Amino acid sequence: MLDVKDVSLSFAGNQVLNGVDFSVQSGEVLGLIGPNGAGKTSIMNVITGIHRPKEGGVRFGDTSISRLPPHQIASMGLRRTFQTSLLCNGLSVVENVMLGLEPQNSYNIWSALVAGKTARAWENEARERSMEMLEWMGMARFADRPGQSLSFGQQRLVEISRAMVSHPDVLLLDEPAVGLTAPRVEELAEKIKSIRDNFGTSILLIEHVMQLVLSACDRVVVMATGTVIADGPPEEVTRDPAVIESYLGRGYYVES
Amino acid sequence: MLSVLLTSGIANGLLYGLIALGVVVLSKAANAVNFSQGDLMAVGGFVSYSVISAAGLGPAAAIVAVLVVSVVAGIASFLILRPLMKTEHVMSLLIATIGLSFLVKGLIRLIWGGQGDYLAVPPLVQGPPLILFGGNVIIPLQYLVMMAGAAVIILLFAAFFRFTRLGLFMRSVADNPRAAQIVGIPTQLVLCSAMVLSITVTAIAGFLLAPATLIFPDMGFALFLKGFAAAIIGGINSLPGAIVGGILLGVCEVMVSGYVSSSAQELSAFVLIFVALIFFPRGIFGARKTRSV
Amino acid sequence: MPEKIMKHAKGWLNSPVLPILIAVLVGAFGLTLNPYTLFLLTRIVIFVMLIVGLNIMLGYSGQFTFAHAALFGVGAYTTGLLQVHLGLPFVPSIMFAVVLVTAAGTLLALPALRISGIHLAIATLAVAQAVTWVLVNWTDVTFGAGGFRAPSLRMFGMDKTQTIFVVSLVLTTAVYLLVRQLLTTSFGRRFIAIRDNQVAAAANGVHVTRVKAQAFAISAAIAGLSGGLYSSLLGFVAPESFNLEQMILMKIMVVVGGIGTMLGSVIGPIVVLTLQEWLRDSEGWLEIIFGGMLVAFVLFLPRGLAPLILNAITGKFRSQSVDDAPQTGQSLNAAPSENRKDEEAV
Amino acid sequence: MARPRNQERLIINKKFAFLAGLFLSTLMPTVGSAQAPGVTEDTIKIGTYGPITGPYFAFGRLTMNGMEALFADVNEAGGINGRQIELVRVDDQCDPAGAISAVRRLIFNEEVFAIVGGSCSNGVLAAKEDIVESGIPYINFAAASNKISAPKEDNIFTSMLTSNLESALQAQYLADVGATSVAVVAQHDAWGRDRHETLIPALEEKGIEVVADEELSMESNDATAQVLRIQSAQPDAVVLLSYPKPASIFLRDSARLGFSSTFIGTSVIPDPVAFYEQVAVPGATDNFVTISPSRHPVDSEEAAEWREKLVSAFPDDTPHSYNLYGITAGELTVAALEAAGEDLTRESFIAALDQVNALETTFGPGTLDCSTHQCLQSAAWIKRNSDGVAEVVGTSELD
Repeated sequence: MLDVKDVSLSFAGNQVLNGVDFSVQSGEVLGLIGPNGAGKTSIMNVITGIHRPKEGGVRFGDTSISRLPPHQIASMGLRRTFQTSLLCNGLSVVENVMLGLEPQNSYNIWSALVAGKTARAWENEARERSMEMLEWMGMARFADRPGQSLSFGQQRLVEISRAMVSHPDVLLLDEPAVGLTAPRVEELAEKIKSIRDNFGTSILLIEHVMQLVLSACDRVVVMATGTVIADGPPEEVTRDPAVIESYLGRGYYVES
Repeated sequence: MLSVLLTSGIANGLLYGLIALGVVVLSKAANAVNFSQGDLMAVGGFVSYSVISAAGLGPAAAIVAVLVVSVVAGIASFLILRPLMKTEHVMSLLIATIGLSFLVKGLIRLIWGGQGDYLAVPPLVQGPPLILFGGNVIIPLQYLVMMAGAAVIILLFAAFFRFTRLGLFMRSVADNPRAAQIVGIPTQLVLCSAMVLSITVTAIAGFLLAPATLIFPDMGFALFLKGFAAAIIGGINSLPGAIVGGILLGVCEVMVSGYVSSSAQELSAFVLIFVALIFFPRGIFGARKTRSV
Repeated sequence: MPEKIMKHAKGWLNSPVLPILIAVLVGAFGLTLNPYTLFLLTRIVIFVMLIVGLNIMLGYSGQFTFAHAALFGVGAYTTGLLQVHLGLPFVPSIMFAVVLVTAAGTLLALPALRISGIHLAIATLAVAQAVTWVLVNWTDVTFGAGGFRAPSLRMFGMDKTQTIFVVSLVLTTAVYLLVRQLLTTSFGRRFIAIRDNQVAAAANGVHVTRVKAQAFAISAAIAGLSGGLYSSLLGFVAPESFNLEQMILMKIMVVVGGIGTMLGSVIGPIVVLTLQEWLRDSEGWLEIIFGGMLVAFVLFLPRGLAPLILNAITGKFRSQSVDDAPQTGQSLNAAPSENRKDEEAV
Repeated sequence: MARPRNQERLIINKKFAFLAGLFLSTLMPTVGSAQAPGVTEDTIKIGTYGPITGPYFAFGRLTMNGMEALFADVNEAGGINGRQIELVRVDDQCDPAGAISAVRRLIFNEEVFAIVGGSCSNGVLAAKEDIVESGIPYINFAAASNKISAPKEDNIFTSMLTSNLESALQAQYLADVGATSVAVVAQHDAWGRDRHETLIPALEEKGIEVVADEELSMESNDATAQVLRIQSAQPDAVVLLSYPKPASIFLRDSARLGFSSTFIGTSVIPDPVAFYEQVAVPGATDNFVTISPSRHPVDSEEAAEWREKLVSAFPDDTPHSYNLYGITAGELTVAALEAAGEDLTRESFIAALDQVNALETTFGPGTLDCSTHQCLQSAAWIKRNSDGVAEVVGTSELD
């Protein structure tokens, strides 16, 4: 589905990624974990076209996407959320979600200026689909509120709705559980699994909260200092001595 | 002809460089741009006019007066702009300083407006120009004073940033404001001193410039724009870059004027600003700064 | 029950009826005025159009430019010069001016693709100064710094001020309604999205480059149109009508009215131009008052007068602490949030 | 007799008048009266406009000050045919839109009898159509563009030396001193352009070659390149078409680079002594001679009386040559008002202006003759002499 092949990236002489290699299979939830500075967000930025890799490439289905601009990658059906919630403050919740449908939007400016038939039809449809998505997420009652007035976790759900409204093939989530309490994390894990089950979307999940990783992911890739150090089912990976050494810490296995 | 043009370009460029220093100090410590800087430079010129021409005192008194006025103006600007001196308010700050620029210009006109259209400040030193290399290089004494003043200010700056605690604080606030705050650096004090320092150096530039030109309330903005361009060319966060950028701009202007056409002189500065911003936004000495998303 | 009334009122506010009604009333009132007062009113009407366009750039899509006065000027010059040099009538001249300024504005979007914020502000400022330089130095075509007499439009047996007043009022109302409509669609959402967060917008499939170019183009087209009208109102086109001072005046209008609001684009020019006229004999206080006003608005009323007025109209009193405090995030680039929907009314 | 010194009150009143005017006066029909607009039994309302504030205030405010001082004198002496002159000032900030609005305000809201004002050529040109259409008598007191008063309009007069006359007089002077090649340094704003456009043909007409044509902007602090270029062209004389600031920079750099020539100034540098102080380099202005629409410099013996009056009426403003141009305009206005007689109408005032043909004024270099509506046809040449005093070295009129 999504193949990351030998990706290297450096900033100002600083090697951030060094031959990263993994792939997301169709319909799976893949966790990507690792210590801070391991290059997790960087790899996500490479996949979504924000950074261009120095070497290697990313294939999405049969096409190479590592030279495409972000908006084009998004319109191919590959969406993401960000570590810090990036809702647009000037837009209401439902409008934020409607933004997720932009690539499908085809009406021209003249139609928009005079509220022509195509524009109205598209707007209505987009609003309907966005409301459906919000309802599915349980966020419909906030539809007309400004994004900022929501809590952190709620904003995250809106952001996921925005990424999911176009029913993409791949969803990339960058630390969605940051700042959530344990019961909320459990809810989020359920949500993520049901997204996969309902929409058939493959999910790449970057996360530090192991509770979420363990309960949501089918498989886990572990990164450290710009390379992949382990790849496998969660139970297996968390027992890997290299992973415990570099990321989880010696006490981890005993605790869980 | 070339050598004469070069000297005058360098002398003018040093002046741009001084204004650029003010731009850089503020940008380095507070990540801000102050549009009223040029007008405060004009204030420096007018204060030295009042002290030297009107009150008949010497240049030393003028320096003291300019320093006092610029420190007061700096603290006042800081107090007014304090709520906006955060990275996320950069554009609001810019607009507010445009307002300040209007305000300062209006005040200049109110105070000095009736005293004539263009005011002259007598030269700090009298005497024939310095003639070097058999007349190939002619440097008026005022330019020498300007160069010396610029050199002193640059040295003071370098020492300040290298050896004083406040200078160190400023550098760290510029690098990472949040971290600086956490480790207990008095951020507000640093921002305030950056503002004061920026305005002081600009006002001193005004004091140095005043005898070399005629002063009028609207003189500030064009000079600020040139100073800003110099700062960009040199790399917005580099102190030596500001001076080098200023000299480059000054030389470029005078060369275009001398060898192309004097009517293209003004245009050359704008073209240089534009090209520098678009193609070399980090400037010559600019530190590489990865852009945060 | 009150909510239902509110909703009803909102719907009515959002329909084109109210602006048209206001425009008709202003038109009827304007035609009774003497040439002096009508001149002031027409100037306000033309500036409302200009500021509606400028607000798309500054307020909605967050592109901080200084070149708008220059674009306004190119519109005025093109309209006037085509009539003077080629003897074209007013209508084709102004149409060509709109096309030319739109093209120029779109070109101006190119630097905006590479730089933003203060750098963009200064780069566009340099462009604006360069345009002024061309207007002053290309004497064969532009008549240089001394300006030139532009023909005034006369129609329907009205005098020149009345004609340009009626034409400007009609066009301004049309531009206002069209832009208001545009901003409620995808186009408006995309502008706001690139203002609030370019990266997030791109990650959701918004073509940032294209949207920026669109914002610049639409904004420039409006500047060209209003510039053409202004040339006819003044009957005299000279570089100083479009210099940096004028640009700053425009910024003051945007900030005072309310950045990123439609109502603000109307209120700003009314307040600023009336004040300017009123302070004509204030012997030097104008600069101080305008400067102080700009600082005060940015500090204490970053969203301008529009939200205040809307609250007064709708009688909605929100808790001050939540709503009127500067928002976290870029207060000017991104302030209006809850009120945005309401502000599209009127 | 009260001098119009209560300016503050006047301003407040005007503000109310403005608001009232904006909302009321236009709705009310003007009360018909036998008197001409702006004229009552005992007052004549004269309007003036120009930059009172902003960068160009000197051309407006100071000229107005001179005129106001003169009117105060006339009022003190009993006025004109028993009528006191009231002066209404409006600031146009040297901006075309501001000038249109100022002129319309004077005509339609203040309803003045005549306008004596205008300092920025572009502003006056923008407002010209309104002035012509309304038929109000207008005397331009400080704007220099020839296009204001030529071609001749019935109601437009000028008491300022127009740019084409000034250029012609400069060319004539240069021909008289035997110059065959000349360099021009101009600032390229509206004012400088206007001079440039008239000077070049005037020089050509006299057979004088323009060997260098340089630009020096208001913002420049350095004229090295310009001086070097002109120096290498070796002109007999240099004409400085610029404000005092660029001109003084040019002369300083000339002195520094050892370039000397005959330097000719324009009427914006009418006072060579003040200019000498601005240049502030000993000897730099030794070969500088300037043209002035005023016979005596402002700090001369002859102007002492007026200096005193100006300082006491306008303590915030330093006396300036522009005050004197205002006095000339005021004297022309007063003379024509007196000649128009008891039964004052706009028509009779215009007719009286038309008949002015040999009016002696305090500061005019020659007599005023309004037959072409460009009333001032002469200029004085002024130089700073070796004693440091401004000295009139001659007056010239067009042949």
